[in-house]
Amino acid sequence: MNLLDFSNSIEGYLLVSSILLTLGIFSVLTRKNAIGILLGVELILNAAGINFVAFSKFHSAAIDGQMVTLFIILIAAAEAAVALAIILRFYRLKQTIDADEASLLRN
Amino acid sequence: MPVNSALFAQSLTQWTQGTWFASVPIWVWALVSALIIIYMLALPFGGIATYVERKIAADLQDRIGPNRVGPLGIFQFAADAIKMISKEDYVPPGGDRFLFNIAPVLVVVGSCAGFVALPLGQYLVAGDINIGVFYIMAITTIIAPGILLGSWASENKWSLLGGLRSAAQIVSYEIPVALSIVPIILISGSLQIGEIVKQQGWHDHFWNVFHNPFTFISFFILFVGGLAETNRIPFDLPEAESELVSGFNTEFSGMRFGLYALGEFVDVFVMCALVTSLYLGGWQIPFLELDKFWVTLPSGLIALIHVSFFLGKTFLLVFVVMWLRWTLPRLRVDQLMGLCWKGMVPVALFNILGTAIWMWAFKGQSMLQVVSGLFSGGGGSH
Amino acid sequence: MAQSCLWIVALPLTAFVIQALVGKRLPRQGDWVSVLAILGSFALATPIFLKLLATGAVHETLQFNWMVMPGVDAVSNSPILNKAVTLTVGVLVNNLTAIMLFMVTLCASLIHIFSTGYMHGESRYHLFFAYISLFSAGMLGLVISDNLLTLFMCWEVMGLCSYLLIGFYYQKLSANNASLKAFMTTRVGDVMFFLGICGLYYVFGTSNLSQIYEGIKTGVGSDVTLLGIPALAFIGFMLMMGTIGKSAQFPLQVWLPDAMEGPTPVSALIHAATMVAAGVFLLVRTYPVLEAAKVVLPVIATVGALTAFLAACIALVQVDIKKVLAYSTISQLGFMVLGMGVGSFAPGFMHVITHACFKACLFLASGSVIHSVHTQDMREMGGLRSKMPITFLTMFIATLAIAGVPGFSGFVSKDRILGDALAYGMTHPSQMWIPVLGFITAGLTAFYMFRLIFMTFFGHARDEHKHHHAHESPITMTFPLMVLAALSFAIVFAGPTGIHSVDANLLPIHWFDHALDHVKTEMGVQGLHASEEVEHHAHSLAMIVSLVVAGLGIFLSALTYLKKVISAAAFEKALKPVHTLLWNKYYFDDLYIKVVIQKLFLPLTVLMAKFDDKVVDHIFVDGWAKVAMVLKSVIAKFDDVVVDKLAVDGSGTVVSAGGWVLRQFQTGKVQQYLILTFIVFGMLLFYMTR
Amino acid sequence: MTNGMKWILLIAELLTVGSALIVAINPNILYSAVFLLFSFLGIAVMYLFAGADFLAGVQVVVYVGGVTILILFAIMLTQWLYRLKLKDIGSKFVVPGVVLALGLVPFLHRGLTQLGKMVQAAPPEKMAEFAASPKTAMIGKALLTNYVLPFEAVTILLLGALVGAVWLARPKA
Repeated sequence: MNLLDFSNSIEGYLLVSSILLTLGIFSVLTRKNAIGILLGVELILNAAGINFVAFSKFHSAAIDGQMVTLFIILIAAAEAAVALAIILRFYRLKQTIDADEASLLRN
Repeated sequence: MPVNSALFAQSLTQWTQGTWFASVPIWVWALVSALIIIYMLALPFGGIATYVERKIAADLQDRIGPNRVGPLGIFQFAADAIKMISKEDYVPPGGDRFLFNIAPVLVVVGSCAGFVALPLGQYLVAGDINIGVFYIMAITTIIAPGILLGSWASENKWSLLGGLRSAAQIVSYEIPVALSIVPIILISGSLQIGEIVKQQGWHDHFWNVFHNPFTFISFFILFVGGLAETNRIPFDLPEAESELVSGFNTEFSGMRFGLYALGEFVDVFVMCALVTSLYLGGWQIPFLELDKFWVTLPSGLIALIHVSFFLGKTFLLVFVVMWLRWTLPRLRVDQLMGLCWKGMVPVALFNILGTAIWMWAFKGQSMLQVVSGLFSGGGGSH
Repeated sequence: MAQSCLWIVALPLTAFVIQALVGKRLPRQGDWVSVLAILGSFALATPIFLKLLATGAVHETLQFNWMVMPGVDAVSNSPILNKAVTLTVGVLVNNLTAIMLFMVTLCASLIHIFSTGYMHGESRYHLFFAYISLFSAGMLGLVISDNLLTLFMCWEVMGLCSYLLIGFYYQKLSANNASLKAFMTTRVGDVMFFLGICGLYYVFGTSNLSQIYEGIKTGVGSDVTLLGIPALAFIGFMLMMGTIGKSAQFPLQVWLPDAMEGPTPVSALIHAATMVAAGVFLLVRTYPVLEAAKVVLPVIATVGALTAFLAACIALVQVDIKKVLAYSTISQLGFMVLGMGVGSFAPGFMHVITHACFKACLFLASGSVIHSVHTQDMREMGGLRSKMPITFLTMFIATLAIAGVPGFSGFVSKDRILGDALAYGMTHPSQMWIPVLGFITAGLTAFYMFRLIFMTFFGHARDEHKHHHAHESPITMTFPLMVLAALSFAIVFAGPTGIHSVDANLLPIHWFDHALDHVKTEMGVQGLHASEEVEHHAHSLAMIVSLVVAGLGIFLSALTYLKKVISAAAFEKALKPVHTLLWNKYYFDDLYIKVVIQKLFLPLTVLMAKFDDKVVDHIFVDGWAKVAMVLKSVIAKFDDVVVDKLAVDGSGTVVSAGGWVLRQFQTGKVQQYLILTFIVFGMLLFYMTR
Repeated sequence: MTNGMKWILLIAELLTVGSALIVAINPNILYSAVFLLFSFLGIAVMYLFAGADFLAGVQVVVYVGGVTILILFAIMLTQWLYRLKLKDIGSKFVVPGVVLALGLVPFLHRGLTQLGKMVQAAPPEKMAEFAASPKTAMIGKALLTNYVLPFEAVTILLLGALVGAVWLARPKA
C-alpha cells in the first residue's frame, strides 16, 4: 500500500508538519482571541518539532534532531506559561482578550 | 514500543509453540492482549475494588458493608455496573454534550494505558517500553485535562471549581512523584520497569526501598504523591462532599460516572503497581531466586508465582490506600499545596542528592550488600 | 681682435649711459666723455684696419649663446616647437667689417670733435652727445654683428637715434614733423627687412650670416617656395625694401630732405656717412642671397638708377644748401644701389666709403658756413671765399671728389661703377638705359655741386649784413674738414697694398680690390658675369664718357653761375612745368599725404573702427552680456524650481509621505505583524529552496 | 514495521491533522483547545514511530499534561463573562484560508524536501544502527556532553519563565 509506506516515510512526516504549520499560521492570523493565537503558535512549534524528529530518523540518523525538538518543547512550555500569564493580566486589565484590543502600540 | 512488543510476542509464542496460533498475524495478537488486559484485568479489578473498598470501609467503621447481592455481596459491583448502565443518559442543560462524553473517556484511557508497561512477571509484560516509568507518568497526566473538561462541560459552578482544584492538584503532585522516581532510575540506570524489577532480586541489591535510606524516604513520598494524584482521601478535596457535593463528577451519572469511578480505581491500582515495581521489587520473590532454584520449574509456573507475588504486593498497597481513606482527615487546599511544594518537593530533591552521593560513595551497593559485604569480608561489589 | 670689436661698441654705449644719467652735471656737460669714447673706439679699430692692410685678409668670429630654447617635444609634436633652438649671437670680423669699422669710427670721431664746437651753447648739449654716442654704438654694432637679428637690433637703435636727433630742436614744429616722418618711413622699410629676416630664418633655419653663406653655397633654399613665390626672391625683395627704407631710395626717400631739420653734424654723421650707408651695407652683407635670387638684382639696379637721376634733377632747383646736399646724398646712394644691382660689388662698396668721406666733409663745411652766416639759404650767401678760406678750400676739394674729377676718390669708385654698369648694359642690351642714365646723372651731379660752390663762395655777397659777420670757424671745426678733405684724394683708395702690391700682370693692385676679392670668394659672390674683353672695353669707354660728362657739367655750371652767361632764370621760365615739378619734389609728399593716407589708410581705419564697434562690441561683448543675462535668469529659475522646490521641499515631503505610508503598516494589531513575518518566511523558504 | 504499525501511524497522523484542522477552524476556543490536546497526542504517537520514545514521553508530559491544562485554565478564567459571545472566525476567512492552505502545503512540503536535500543523507547502515540504539540513553549523554550549554540556558529560562509567569498572573496583593 503506497499510502502506508508514504505515511511511514519522511514524506508523511513532512506533509503532516506542513499541514500543521499551515493550520497554525491560519489559526494565528485569523483568531481574534489571544488564546487562539497562542494555540496557533503551539501548532507551529510542534510542526517544527516533527520536522526535526523526522529528519533525525529518516535522514541524518543523529540524535541532534531529537535534542532540538526536546528544547523546542521545553521552551514552548515556558513560552506558553508566560504568554498565558500575560493574557490573564491583559484580561484583568481590559476584561477581554480580543487580540485587536491590544493595539496601544499602534501608530 | 516495537521492540518490546516483540518480547511479548516471544513469550506468547513460547506458550503456543507450533499451534495454529502462529499463523495469525501479529497485530491480532496485539489487539487480543490489549483486550485481555483491559477486560480481564483492569475493569474487573475496578469493579471488585469498589466492592472491596466498601467492605473494608464498613469493616473499619464497624459495619457489615454490602452483602445483599450474592454471597457476602460479592456481586455488588456487577449490580452497580448494571445500575450504571441502565441509568438515563443525562447531559446537564447548557453543558457541552461532546465534552461531557469525551471527559470520562480521557480519564479511563489515561489510567488504563498505564498497564502496558507494568511487568506482571519476568516475561509477562504487555510491552516493556524502553521508557516504561516515564511512559506511565506521562500517560497518567492525561487524566487532569479529562477531569477539567468534565467539570467545565457539566455547566456547574461547583463542579468547575472542583475540576480546577483537582487539575491543579494532579499537576502539582506530579512533580514530587517524578522527583521521587529519579533515585530509582539513578540506582537501576534504566527507565525500563522490567529492568528495574530484575535488579531487585535477592542476590541483587534486594528491594529498592531498602537500598539506601534516601530511597526509603522517597518510597513514602512516591506513595503519598500517588495518593494525591488519584484524589484519594487525604487529598480528597475535589470530591469533598461537604463543600462541592461530588466535585467534578457531580453532574455525571450512569455509565459516565461509572467510567469516572472505574478510572479512579484503575489509577489507584496503576499507581500502587508502579510503587511495588519500583520500590518493592515487583514480581521478585523475597529471599528466593527462582532462577537458581534447585529444580527448574516450568516457565508457566514461574510466571504464575511472579504474578501472584506482584499482585499480592500491589493489593497490599491498595488496601493501605483504602485504609487511609477512612482514617486521615481531608487536607485544606492551602495545606495541600503547602505540603506539596514546601514539604515533598524539597525532601524529594534531598533524596535525589542523597541517592546520588550514596551511589558514588558505595558504588551502587544497597545497604544490605554493604552490610553483607562487611560480614563476608569483601563481597563482590557489583 | 673680436674682443676689441666688442669694446669698440661698448665704449660709445657706456658713454651714452654716463651722458644720459649724469651728463648735465659733468664739466662741459660731458661732451668730452662721448668724444673720448669714440676716439677709444677709433683707436681700437685702426689696428684691425692695419692688420687688413698688412695681411690682406682678416677673418675672426666670436660667438656666444644668447638664448637657449630646449626642444619641447614632450608637450607638442609640432616641428617648429620641438626643435631645440639656440640663438647664437656674436661678432664677424672680415675685410668688410674692418674697412667699415675704420671709416665709421673715423667719421664719427671727427664729427664728435666738430659738434663740440658747432653745438656749443645749445640748451640740451649733453643730451645731444648722449644721442650721438648711442647712435655710433648702434652703427658699430650693426657693422660687427655676425647675424641679421643683432644687425636688425642695431638698425632699429639707429632709427631711434635719427628720430631723436632730427627732432633735437623739438620746439620747432617742422623738426618735430620731420623726425616723425623720418621714423615712420624708415619703419615701413624696417618691417619689410624683418620679414626678409624671417624668410631667411624659415629657409636656412638660422639668422647667422656665415651659416647662410654656407647654405647658399650648398644651394639649400633654392627650391623652397613661400605662398607660391620662390622664397629667395621674396627674401631678396624684402631686403631690398629694407635698404630703400633706410637709404632713402625711391619711393621712400621723402624723409631725408626733411631730416635736414636736425643740427648739421647730425646730418653729416647720420644722413651722409653712416646710417644711410647701413642700407647699402646690408645689401653687401647679404649679397649672396640677392645673387641666389636671380630676379632681384635687375630690380635693384633699376631702383638705383631711377633714384640717382630723379634726386639729381631735384637738387638742380634747390636753394637751401643742406637740401642740395641731401638730394646729392640720395643720388650718390642711388649710384651705390645701381652698382650693387649691376653686380659691381667692389666698386659699389668702395663708393660707400669714398662717399662717406667727402659727403661728411661737404656737410661739415656747409655746417661751418651756416654757423658763420646763420642762414641756410644760398641766395643770401656769396663771396665767402675770402671770409672762410679753409672751409672754402676743403669744400672745393670735396666737391671735386663728388663731381668725379680724376685724381679724386669720387672718380675712382664712380667710374668703376659706371664701367661695370656699361658692361652690364652691353651684356644685357635691354638694360642699356641704366648706364646711359648713370652717365647723365654724373653730369648733373657735377653741375649742381659746382652751382652750390659758385653761389656760396664766388660772386659778390648778396647780403652785406651776413657777409660782414661771416668769419672762419674755429680750429675744432676746421680740423675735421681738413682731415676729411685729405681723405678725398684718389691715392688713398688706389694705393698699393702691403706685400701683394703687384698682381699677376704687374698692374698695381688696389688694396681695396684685393680685400674685396678675398671677401667675395669667402662669401661666394660671383659679381658681374661679363667676359674679360667686354669688361675691359666697357671700362675704357666709361672712363672717356664720364670725363666728358663731368667736364661738361662743370663748364655749364660755371657759365650760368660764375659768369652769368646763361641765365638760370631763363631756363626756369622755359622749362616752367619741369621746374615746378622738380620744385615740388615730383609731388611725392602730396602723393603720400593725400592719396596714401587720406584715401587709403584713413578710410581703412574708419572701416576698422566701424567694424570694431559693430561686430566686436555689439555682437561679442554685448552679445555675451545678453547671453549671461539669459543664463542668469535661467539658472535663477532652475535654482528656485529644481533646487528649492524639488530638492529641498521635495525630499521633505517624500520623507513625510514615506513616513505616512509606513505608518499604515503599524496598526498595533499583532496579527498583521505576523502576516508580514509569515510572508517573509515564505519568501525566504522559496529563496532557500529555489 | 508491520502493516499494523503503519496503520496506527497513519491513524495517528490523520488524528493529528484532523484535530489541528478543527483547532484552526473551530469558532469555540474551548473545542480548539481540546482538539489541540488530541493533536498533541497524535504527534506523540508519531514521535514514537519516529523512534523518539523519550520525546513522545516529554511531549505528553509537557504538552498534554502541562500546556493544555494551562490553556484550559486560561480559557476558563477569561471566558467566563461572555462565554459564547466570542465568535472568532468570521466566515469570510474560511475561503481565503482554504486557498492559502492548498497553496501553502505543497509549497512547504517541497521546501522541506529541498532543504533536506541540502544536507548530506546518512548511509543506510548508520540509519539502521541509529534506529536500534537506545534513544533515551543517547539523549541523556548528548544533554550532558554536546548540549550542556543549551541545557543550562534552558534551565535558567524555565526558572525565569516560572517566576515571571507567577508574578504576572498573581493578582495585585
